[in-house]
Amino acid sequence: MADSPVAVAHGPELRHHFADVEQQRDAASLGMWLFLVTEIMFFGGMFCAYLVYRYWYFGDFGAASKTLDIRLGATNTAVLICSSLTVVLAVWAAQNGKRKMLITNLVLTIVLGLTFLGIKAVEYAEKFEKHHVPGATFHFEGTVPGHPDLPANANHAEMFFSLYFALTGLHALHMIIGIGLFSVLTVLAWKGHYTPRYYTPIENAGLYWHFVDIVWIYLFPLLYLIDRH
Amino acid sequence: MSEHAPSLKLYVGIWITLMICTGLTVWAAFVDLGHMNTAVALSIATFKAILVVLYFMHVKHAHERMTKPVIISGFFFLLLLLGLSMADYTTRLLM
Amino acid sequence: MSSLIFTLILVFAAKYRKRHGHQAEQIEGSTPLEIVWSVIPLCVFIVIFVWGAVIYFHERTPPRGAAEVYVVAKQWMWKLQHQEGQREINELHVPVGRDVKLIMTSQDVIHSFFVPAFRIKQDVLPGRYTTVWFRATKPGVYHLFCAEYCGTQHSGMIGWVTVMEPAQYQAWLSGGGATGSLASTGQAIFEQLGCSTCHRSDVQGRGPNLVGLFGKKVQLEDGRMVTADENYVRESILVPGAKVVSGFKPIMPVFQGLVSEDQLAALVEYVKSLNAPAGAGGTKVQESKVH
Amino acid sequence: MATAVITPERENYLNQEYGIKSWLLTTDHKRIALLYLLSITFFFFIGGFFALLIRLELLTPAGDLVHADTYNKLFTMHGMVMVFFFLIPVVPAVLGNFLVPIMIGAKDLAFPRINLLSWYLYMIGGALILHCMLTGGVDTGWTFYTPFSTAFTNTKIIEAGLAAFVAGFSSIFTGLNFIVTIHRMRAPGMTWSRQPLFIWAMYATSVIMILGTPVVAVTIVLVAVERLFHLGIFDPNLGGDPLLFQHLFWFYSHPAVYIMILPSMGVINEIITCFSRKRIFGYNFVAMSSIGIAVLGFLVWAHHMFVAGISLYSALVFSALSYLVAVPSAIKVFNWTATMFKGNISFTTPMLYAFGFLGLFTMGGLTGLFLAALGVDVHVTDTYFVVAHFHYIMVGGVLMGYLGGIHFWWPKISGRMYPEAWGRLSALIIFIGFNLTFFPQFILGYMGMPRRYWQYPAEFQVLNVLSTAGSTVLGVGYLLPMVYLLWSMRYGKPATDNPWNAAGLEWKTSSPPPTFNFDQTPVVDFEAYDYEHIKEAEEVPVG
Repeated sequence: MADSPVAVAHGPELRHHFADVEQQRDAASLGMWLFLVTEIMFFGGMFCAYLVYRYWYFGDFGAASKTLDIRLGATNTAVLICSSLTVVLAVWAAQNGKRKMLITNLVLTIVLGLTFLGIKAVEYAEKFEKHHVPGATFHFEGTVPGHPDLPANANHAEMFFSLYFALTGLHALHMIIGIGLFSVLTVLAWKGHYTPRYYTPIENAGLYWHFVDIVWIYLFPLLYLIDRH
Repeated sequence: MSEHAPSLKLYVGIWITLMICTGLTVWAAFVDLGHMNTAVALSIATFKAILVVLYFMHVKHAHERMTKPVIISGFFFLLLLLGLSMADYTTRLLM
Repeated sequence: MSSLIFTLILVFAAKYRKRHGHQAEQIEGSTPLEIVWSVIPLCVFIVIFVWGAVIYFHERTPPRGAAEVYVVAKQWMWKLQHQEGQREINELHVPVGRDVKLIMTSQDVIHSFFVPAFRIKQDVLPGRYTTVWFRATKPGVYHLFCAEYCGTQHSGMIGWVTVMEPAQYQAWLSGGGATGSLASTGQAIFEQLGCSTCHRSDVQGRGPNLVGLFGKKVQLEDGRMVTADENYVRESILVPGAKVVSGFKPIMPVFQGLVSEDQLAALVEYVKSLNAPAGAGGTKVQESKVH
Repeated sequence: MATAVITPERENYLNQEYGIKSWLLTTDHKRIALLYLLSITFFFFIGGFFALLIRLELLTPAGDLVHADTYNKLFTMHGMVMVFFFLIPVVPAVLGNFLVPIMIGAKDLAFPRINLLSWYLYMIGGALILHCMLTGGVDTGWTFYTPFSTAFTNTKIIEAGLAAFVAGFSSIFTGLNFIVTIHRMRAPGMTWSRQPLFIWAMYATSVIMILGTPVVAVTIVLVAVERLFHLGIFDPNLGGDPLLFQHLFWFYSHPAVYIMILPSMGVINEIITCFSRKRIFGYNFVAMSSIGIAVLGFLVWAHHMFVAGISLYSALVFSALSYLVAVPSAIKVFNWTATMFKGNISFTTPMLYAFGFLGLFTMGGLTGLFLAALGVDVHVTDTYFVVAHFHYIMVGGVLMGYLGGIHFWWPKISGRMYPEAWGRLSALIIFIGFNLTFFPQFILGYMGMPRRYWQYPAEFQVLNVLSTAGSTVLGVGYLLPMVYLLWSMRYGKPATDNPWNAAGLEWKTSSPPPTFNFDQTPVVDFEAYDYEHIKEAEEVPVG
C-alpha cells in the first residue's frame, strides 16, 4: 500500500481551498471511506481465489486448516478486538480533548498490534518447522476431516498454505503500516497537535485500523475453522 | 463526529459483545452442523463486522451522508466479483 | 444501424452548418424518444444474443459418435493422436463429412486451437481437457493456428488440416506407421502400470470395475454425483483421492508426474473403449475399417 | 504577434511563480495537469514508436526485421505503455485535473497533495517501466496470462508488474480525489443536474478506478509472489486454475476500457453542444448512461473468455449482460446525433475531432456487438478483428476525444489560440490514417490472422501493407498537433476568456485562469449548456 491515511489529513488550520471546517472534515472522511472501499476490493481479489479453491478442494482445505493452531488464532482475534477498543477510546479522547487518555490508548494499540504480530510470527515459525511453507520443501500429510482413511492431497494443501500466507501476509503488512501510523500519531499527540477541533488524522487512522480488524474477523473462521467438528 | 457524543459505556458494551462472539465462533466450529458450519461462522463474522462498522467506525451517526452508500457499494461490487466468478466455477461440471 | 447514424450525422452536419444570423433551435430532450432508442436497440441486441448463443451451444456440444482425436499442445507444436493409432505433428488428416471431436490439453502454457476455415477456436489448457468439434464439408488443406499467445515461437505454432475424401483417408490411415490402435496402446500401459490388478473386469477388485463406466453418472464417497467424462478419468488417474467412488477405499497411488500427456490420452481412450459392445479395445478400429 | 488584444498579462497560474521547484512541488491542479500532459505525451510517443516498429515488422510475412522475442517484447511494451501510462490516465489526469475543479467552481481538488502524489506515483511507475524496457523488457503481452507469466517466461515480469501496480495506485488516488471533489467542493448553486456532463463522466470513471484497480493490483501481487516465493495460486501442477487469473484480471481490465472511453465521451458532450450552439439533447439520459456504463461494465468481464474454457452457462450469462452495457453507449450516440439536429454547426478543429469520435466509436461499438455474440466471437476472438475493434474504441474513440478536448480547452490552458487551419488538417490526416491502419485489420481478423503473430502466411500480406502504410500517415497526424501546439504557446494569438463563446464555468474565468481559478467563488444560477442565453458571437475566431 503506497499511501497511508495520514496523507488524507491536512494541516490543523483550515486549508485554503475549503469553504469551512465542516466541508474539510466531510471531505477527509469521505476520502478515507473511499480508500477503504479500494481496500475491500484489494482483499476481495484474494478472497475470490480462496473461495474458488475452497469450493473445489474442500476436504483437502479442511485437512490443512486442521494443522493451524486454533488457540493462537482465537487469541489473536481477541487481541485485535481489544486493540479496536483502545482505538475507539483514543478517538473519543481526542474528541473530548483528553490528551493523556489519547496517548495511553494510542500506545496500548501499538502494544496490542505488536502482540498480534508476535503471535503471528510464532505461527509462521511453526509452519517453517513443519514444512508447511509452499515451495520445494513443502511436505504435508493428513487426512480429510470425516474420512479417516482418505489422505488429503498434498498439492491442494499446498494451495491452502499459499492462500494462508498470501492472506495473512497481506493482513500483517497492513498491521505493520497501521502500527507505523499510530507511532507517528503518538508523537504528534505528545506534541499536542490534536484538539477537539482538529483530530481528523486520529479518526482516519482509527477507521483504517478497524478495517484491518474486520478483515481478520473474516480470516479467522475462513482459515482456522474449516470443518473442525 | 456525531453530534451526540457516544458514551464510553457503549464502546465497552460493544467490545464485550465482540469478545463473546469470538468465543461463540470457536465453540460453534466444533459442533457438527453439517454444511451449516460455514454459514454460522460467516454469519457471526458478519454480525461482528457490522457492530464494528456501525459503532466503532461511527457510521451509525455519521455526519457525512455518503458514508453508508459508499460502504454498501463496496460490498456490492465485492459480491459481484465473488458471485459472477463462482457462476463459472459452479457450473463447469454440468456439461 | 451504423449507416443510419453516419448518414444522420452527415446530413445534420451539412444541413445545420453555421449560417450568420441564424439561431440554433433549443430542444430540451424527449423521454419517449429516449425510450424508443433504448428499447429498439435492446430488442435487436436480444435477437443477436439468442442467435449467437444458439450457434455457440451447438459448437460446444459435440455430437455422439464423432471420431476422436487427442491433441497435446506444447511450446511450440501440436501433437495429435488418432483413435486408430496414427500420430501426427502440426498436421491433422480428417475425412470429409465426418464429425471429429478434439480432446485437447497442454503440457505447458495456454494455447488455442484455431482453424479459421471451420470457424472453430478453443483454448487448450494445462491440467485439464477442453474439447471442440467440427465436420469438414469440403476436401482441401486449411490453416491451423495457435491463437493464444504462448511465447517466442507463437507465430510458428501453425500447421495444416487436410480434409480428404473417405477413400483417400482410409488409404492414408493404412499407409501410416501406426503400431496399433490408441486404445490398445492404452491397454498396454494399463497393464504395465499394474492398474489391472485392482481394476478387474471379471470379479469385483479393490478398485471400481471400469467396463461400461465411461459416460455414466458415478456416486462419490461424499454423496456427490459426477459424470465419468474425459476430465473425470484424467483426474482420477492423476489425483485419485479427489473424487473417490462410493464404496471404495482411497488406496490408489497418485500418478501425477508419472504418466505423460500422451500416455494419459491412451489410458483415457482405453477406458472409453471398454464401453464398446465386445468389451475389448480395438473394436472401434475394425468397425471403422469395415465401413 | 503580441498585438494588444487583451491588456498586459494578468497574474495567472502559469506566471505566478517560476522555477523548477514551483512546478515539482506544486499542489495546483492546473499545474499538475500540465505535468501530466508532458509526461503522458512522452509515454504516448514511446508507445507509438513501438507500434511503428510492430507495423514495420508486419510489412512482410517473414519475421525479418526483428527477432521473434524482440517482437513479442515490442507488442507487450506497446500494450503496457499505452494502456497503463497513456489511455487510462490521459483524459482524467490531464483534462480532468485541469477542468474538474474549475467546472464545478472549486478552488482546487479536495486533496491537492494527494493529487501531486498521484503524479509522482505515475512517474515512479513510468520510471520502472522504462527501466524494465531498457534492461530486457517483458514478453507476456500486457495481459500477463498465467501460467506463461508465472512459470515459463524469463523476462522481467515482477518489475513490469510493479510498474503497473504503482501506476494503478496513481489512478486510484486520482479517482478518489475526483469523487470527493465532485461531492464536496461544488460551488453554491452548482447542483448535480447543473454540472457539465464531463463531470458526470469523470465521476463514473472515478467509480471504476476505485472499485476495479485494486483487484488487478492484488492479482499482480499474486503473480509476483508466485514467481518469487513459489506460492501456488494459479499453478496447474498443484491443481490451480489458470482461468482464475483471467477472471481476476478482466474484472478490472474490462471496466478499464470504460475508464478510457467515458472521459472522452464527456469531452464530446462539451464540444458538440458548443459548436452546435445547443443544449444537450436529453441531459438526464446522457448523465445516467455514464453511471449505467460504470456499473454494468463490471458485469461483463468474462466475454473475454468465451473460448478460454469457462462453463457454457456462464458464457451465456456474460454474453447477455454484455448486450446490456451496449444500450447506454447507444443512448449516448443517439443523443449526440439529436443534439446536432437543428443546431448551428461550425466546423472547428474540436468539432472535426468530435465527428471523428462519433464515426470511429460507433464503428468500434458495433464490432463489439459481434464480439459479444457468442457464435461470432469464437471465430474472431484473438484475431486481428479484436485488435481492430479495440483500436477503434481506444485510439479512434479515446484519442479523438482527447485531441478534440485539448484543442477545445487549449486557449484556456495556455492562453493562446492554436492555428486553426493546421488543426483541421491534422484532424483530417489522423482520421484518414486511422482508418487506413485499422480497417484492413478487421478483414485480416475475419480471414483468420491471429493476433500477436510475428510472421504470417503470405496471403495476408496485402492488407498488412495497407495497414502499415496507414500507420505512417497516422504517425504524421500525431506529430503535427504536438508541433503546432508547442509553436502556439509562444507565437499563437492570445486567447480571450471565452473564445468559443461557450457555456460553462471554465469560460467565465480568465485564460489562463488565476491560481485559485476564480477571483470570487462563483454562484451558479444557470443550467448546463445554456446556449439559449449566450449571445451569438460576431465571428468565431478562426486562426
